[in-house]
Amino acid sequence: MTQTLLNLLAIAVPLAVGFASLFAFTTWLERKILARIQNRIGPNRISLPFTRFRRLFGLIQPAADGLKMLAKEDIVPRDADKLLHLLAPILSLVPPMMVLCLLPLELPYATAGMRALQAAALDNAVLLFFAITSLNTLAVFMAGWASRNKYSLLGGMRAVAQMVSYEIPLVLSAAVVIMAAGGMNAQAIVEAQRAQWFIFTPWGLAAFLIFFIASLAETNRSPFDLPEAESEIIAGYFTEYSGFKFALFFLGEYLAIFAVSGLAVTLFLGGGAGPWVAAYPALSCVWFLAKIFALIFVMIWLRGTLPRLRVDQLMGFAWKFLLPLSLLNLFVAAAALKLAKPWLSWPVGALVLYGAAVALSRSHRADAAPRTYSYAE
Amino acid sequence: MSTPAWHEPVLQQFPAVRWDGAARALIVPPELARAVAEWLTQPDHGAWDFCSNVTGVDYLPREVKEKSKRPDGTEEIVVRTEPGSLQVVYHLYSVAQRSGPLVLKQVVPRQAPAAVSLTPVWRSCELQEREVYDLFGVSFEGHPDLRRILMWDEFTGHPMRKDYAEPQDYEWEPTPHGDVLEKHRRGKVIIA
Amino acid sequence: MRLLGFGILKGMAVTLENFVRSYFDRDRRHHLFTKEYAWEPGAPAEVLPARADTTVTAHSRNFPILLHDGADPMGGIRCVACQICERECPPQCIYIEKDYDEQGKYIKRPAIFDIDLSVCMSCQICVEVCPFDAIVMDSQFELSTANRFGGLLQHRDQLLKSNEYYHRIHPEEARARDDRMAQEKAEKEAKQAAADAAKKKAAEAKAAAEIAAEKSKPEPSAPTAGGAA
Amino acid sequence: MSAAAATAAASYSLVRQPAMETGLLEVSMGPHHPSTHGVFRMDVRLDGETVVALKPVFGYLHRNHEKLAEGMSYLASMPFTDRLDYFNSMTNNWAYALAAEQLLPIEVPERAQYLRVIMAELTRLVNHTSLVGFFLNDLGALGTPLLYAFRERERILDLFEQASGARMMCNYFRFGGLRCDVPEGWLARARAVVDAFPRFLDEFEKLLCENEIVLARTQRVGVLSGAQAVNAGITGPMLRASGVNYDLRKVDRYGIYERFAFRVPLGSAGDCYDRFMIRLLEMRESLKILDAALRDIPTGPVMGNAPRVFKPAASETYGRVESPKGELGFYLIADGTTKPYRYRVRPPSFINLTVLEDLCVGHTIADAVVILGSVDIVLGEVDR
Repeated sequence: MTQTLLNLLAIAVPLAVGFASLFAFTTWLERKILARIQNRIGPNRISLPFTRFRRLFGLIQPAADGLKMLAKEDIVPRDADKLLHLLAPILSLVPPMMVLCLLPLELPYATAGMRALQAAALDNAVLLFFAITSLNTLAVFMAGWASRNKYSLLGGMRAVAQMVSYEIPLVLSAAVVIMAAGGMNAQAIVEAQRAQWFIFTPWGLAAFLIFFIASLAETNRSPFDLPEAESEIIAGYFTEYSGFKFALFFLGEYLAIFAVSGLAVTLFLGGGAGPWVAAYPALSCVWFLAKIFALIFVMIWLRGTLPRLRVDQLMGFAWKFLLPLSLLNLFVAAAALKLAKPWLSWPVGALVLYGAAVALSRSHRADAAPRTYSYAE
Repeated sequence: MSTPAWHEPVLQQFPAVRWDGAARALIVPPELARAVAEWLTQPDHGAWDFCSNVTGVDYLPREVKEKSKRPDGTEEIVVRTEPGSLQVVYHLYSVAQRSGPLVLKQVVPRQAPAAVSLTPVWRSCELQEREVYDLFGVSFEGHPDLRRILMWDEFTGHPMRKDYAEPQDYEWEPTPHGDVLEKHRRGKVIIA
Repeated sequence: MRLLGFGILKGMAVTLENFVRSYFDRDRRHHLFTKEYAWEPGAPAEVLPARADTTVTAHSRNFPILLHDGADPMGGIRCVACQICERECPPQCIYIEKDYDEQGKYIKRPAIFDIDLSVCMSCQICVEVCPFDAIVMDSQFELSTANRFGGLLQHRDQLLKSNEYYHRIHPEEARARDDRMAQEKAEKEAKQAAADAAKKKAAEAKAAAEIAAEKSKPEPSAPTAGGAA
Repeated sequence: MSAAAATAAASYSLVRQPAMETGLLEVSMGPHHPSTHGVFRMDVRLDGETVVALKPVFGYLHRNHEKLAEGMSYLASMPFTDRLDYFNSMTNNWAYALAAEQLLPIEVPERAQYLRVIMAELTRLVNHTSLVGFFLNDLGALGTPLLYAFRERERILDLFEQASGARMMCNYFRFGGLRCDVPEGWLARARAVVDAFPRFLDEFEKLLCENEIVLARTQRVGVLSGAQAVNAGITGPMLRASGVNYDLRKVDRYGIYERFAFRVPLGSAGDCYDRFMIRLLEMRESLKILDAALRDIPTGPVMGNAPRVFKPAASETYGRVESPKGELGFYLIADGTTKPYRYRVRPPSFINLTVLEDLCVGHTIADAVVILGSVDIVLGEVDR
C-alpha cells in the first residue's frame, strides 16, 4: 500500500511540478517567438539577482511576472457571485492537471510497477481525457457568470458554444485512431504506431489536422480566441479577475495546451518514439516533450499571424466543415484499414478527403474572395 | 478668387432669399430653408448633393455710429444698436458636378434661436447640427435626435457664443503662474 | 477555387520568414527593427545624435531655452524682456517680468522669465517670433520631477544656456542662426557706417561751406570746429 | 484560501429567478475599451451578439479647440491643428494654411509647394499604414500587422523629425510656405524610404489580403452605398470605397497636385474589405506622387513674402484639403484683426461617424468593432 502510494507520488508530483515550470518557460517562449515574428526582441531585461547573469535572454521574466501576479490586489466586483468567482479559476486548473497524468510519458526512472499505475495505462484513457477536459467549459462559464460583467457574460457564453461544438470533431478525429489502434489505452496507441505514425496515413493526416484545429478552439487559442477576444469584449470571461486568480486562469489555459498537445502527440505522432530511443530509453520523455513544443510553436506562430473568426463563422466552421469532414474521415479510415492493397490508401484517401474539403470549403466560403479594383484617373 | 454664379437660380426661384455679396453666401429665411435645400439637391438645379460643413457663427449686438444730417445741415452722430444674430452656415458641394462651395446661411435671433434642420435633406448635418445646438444653442426643428453632443448633458450654457463666460472654478487645473498663482495667493489653491 | 486555408498559409510564410530572418538581420533595418535599448545607435548615420547615449537627433526639439553669449549668463543674456513670445505663446506658458535698476529704469533684461513645462507644447512659436534670437529649442527630455507644479516651472537661471551648448545640440541650425545674425549685424553696421559717413560728409560739407563763407567775409571770427563732429 | 472560501460561502445565497426572461443586453462600449481608438463610447444594445441599436457618444476629448483659436492670433492656432488628428499633423497644417492663404493671398514658393506635397503624401502613408495595422488589430490579429505597419511608420516619422523637429506635432507649415527648409541630405533619405516602401506593401498584402479569415470577416460587413455615403457627408477613402470618385486632390487641385499623375482607386461593394483595400491601394498611388515630387523638386526659398503680422481684411473663406481621413476643412471669418472672428474645423472622422449606426445594426458586436476600425477615426479630431 505504502509502496503504491509512493509510486503514485513519484509519478504525479514530477508531472505537476514539471508542467507548472514548463508553463513558465512557455510564457517566455511565446513572448519571445511573437516578438521575433513582429520584428521585436521580446523580454530581455530581468537579470538573475545577485549574480553576474545580467540578461539571460529574459529567461527570468516569468519569475518576475509570477511575483507581480502574486503581489497584485485581488479585486472581486461588489455584485459578483463571490463563491463562484473564487471557484472558477480553481476549477479551470483542475481538469488540465488531471489529464496530464493520462499522457503516456515514459518517465526515465519509472519502474514497471509505476508504469502500471500510470493513468495512461487505463483501458479507457482517451475517453477519460475527453470527459475530464469538457469540465473546463464549466469553469469558464462560471467565471463569466460570477463576475457579473456583461463582457464576462458574453465571453462565457461564447466559450460554452465554442467548446461544446469543437469537442465533436475533436472526439471524432480521435476515434479514427482508436479504430486503428483497437483500443483507448494510451500506451497501447503509442505501441500501435511503432511501425508507422498515424500522421503518415491519409486518414491520419486529415484526422490530425482536424484534431489540431479543434484543439486550438478547445484551448481558446488564436484564431479561435473569441471567449477572451481583447478587441471586442476586453478579456472575455476573466475581465474581472486580477492577481493570483488571473494567474490561475493563465496557468490552467497553458496546462490545457500541454494536455491537448500531448494527446495529439500520443494519437498521431507516435508518443515518445524517435531516434535513439532504443539505445537510450530516457530520450523517450525528451522526444515526447519536444513534439509537444513543436505543436506549441505552431500554435504561437498561428497566433502571431491570424486574425480572429466571428462567432457565427466559428460555429459554422465546426458544424459545416470540420464535422462532415471528420465523419467522412471515419469511413475513409475504416476503408483504408480494410483495404486489400495498402498502397492504394494514399492516392484514394487523399483524393477523397481533398475533394471533400474543397467541396465543403466552396459551400462554406460562399463568395469571399480577393477582389480587383478599378481606378479613376 | 471668383466663384461662378451658382446662387443666381436660387434667387430667381426664391425671392425671399437674399445674397450676401461680402460673405458670398445665400441668406435663407429659416422657414424656407427646407424647401430651398430640397430644391438645390435636384440634378437640374445644381445637384448640390453633398453638404460638407455645418457650423454656427455668433454675432453680438453692436453699436453702430452713423452720421446723419439734420434738416438744418449740421451733422449728428447717431448711435444705433444693431441686433446680434446667430448664423447657421452650410457649405454645399456637388459631388456629381464637382462644383462648390455654395454657402447657405440661416440667420436667427440670439434670443431663442430656432432654425430648421436640414438633416432630412443632407444626412451629414445630423452630427454637425447637434454640435451647433450644443455649442451655440440653436435649436433645429425637424432634427431627429437633438441632444448635446460634445458637452455633457448636465452642462449649462453654450460655450461657443461670444458672450459665454467661463465659470469661475470650473475644472481648472492649477498651474504655477498667472491667475492661478493669484488664486493661490488668495488661498484657494494649495500648490505642492 | 482553392482549398480553404491557402491564404492563411501564405500569411504564415510571411511571419515565419520574419521570425527566422530576425536572427540574421545584422543591420537591424527590417526583420529586427526594434532596438534592444533606446540608446543603441539606430538613427541613420547621417543624422547626428546630439548625445552619444540617446536617440535624440540634431533636429529634435523639445522645450525652449534662453541663450546667452559668452561665459556670464546674465551678462550675455540676449533676451531683452520685450514680451513678444509671452504674448504669442499659444498655450500661454511663458511669464516675463522686466528688470529695472535702482532708479526704476528699464534695463533690457528679464527679471523673471518662467516657462511652465507642464503647459508648454513644444511648438516653437516663441523661437520664431523672437526678434533677438534669444530663445531656441532644447532637445533635453529627461525632465521628470517629483514636484508636479513647482518642479516643472523652469526659471530664468535654469533656462539660460550658452550659445556653445546650442551649437552642441543643434549644430546645423545654430550655425545658420549665427551666420544670419552676423549678416544682420554686418548689415546693420554697414548701414550705421553708411549713415555715419553720410552724417560726417554732411558735416564736413557744412564746415567747408562755413569756412568758405568766412573767407568771403571781411572780418574774421572764431569758426566753430565743425569738422570735429 | 480556506478562510476566504468560508467567508465567500457565508455571503453566498442562491439567485432566484421567477421565470426565464429574455431581453436585450445593453453594453456601454467605451470610453475605456481596447478598440474604440481613444475615449469614444458606443452605447450598444445587443440581441445575443447582434447589434440592435448603437449610439455613439462623443465629447470625452472635447477641449473647444475652435474657441481657443478665436482667442489667439492666426499663427498661434497652427500648433493646435497638429493636435486635431495627431496622426496627420502635416495635412492639418496644410488645410489651415490653405484656408488662411485664401483670406490673405500669399504666393507660396515652388520648393515649398513641392515639400508640401511630399509631406502630405508621407502623412498619407503614415496614416494608412497605421490604419491598416489597427484595423487588423481590431480583427484580432495579435499585433503582428500593426507592428509591421509601425515599423514603416517609424521610418517616416524619422523623416518628419529631421525636417520639423518633431515626430508627430510637426507644426511645419506657415502661411505662405514652410517654417524652414529640410536639412541637407533629407531628400535622399526620403527617397530611400519611398523606394523601400513597396516592399512593405507587398509583404503586407501577402500577409493578410488573401487570408480567408480576413475575407470572411470583412467582406459584406458594414456595406455603405455610394448615394448614402455622399448624402451623409462621408469623405476620404471611406467614400471612395463606396465607389464614388471624389478625391479633393483631383477635384480642387489645390497646391500643385495637377502636376502629378496618379489614379484614384475605387471600391465596388463599399464594405469593410473595400475600405481596407482602398487604403492599401492609395498608398501605392501616393508613392507615385512622392516619386515624381522628389525627382522634380527645385531649389529655392521655402517661405513666400508673408507679412510679419498676419492681419487679413474682413472676409470669410472655406478651405479644404484631402486629408488621409477625408475632407478636412477650415472655415475662417476674419474681422480685420489679428485674430480670427470665427474658426471652424470640419473634422472628417467626426462626420464619417454619422453612418456608424446604420453600418453596424444587424451585424455582431465583433463586426461593430471592425466597422469602427474601418471608418478610421482619431478622437483628437472627433471631439476637438
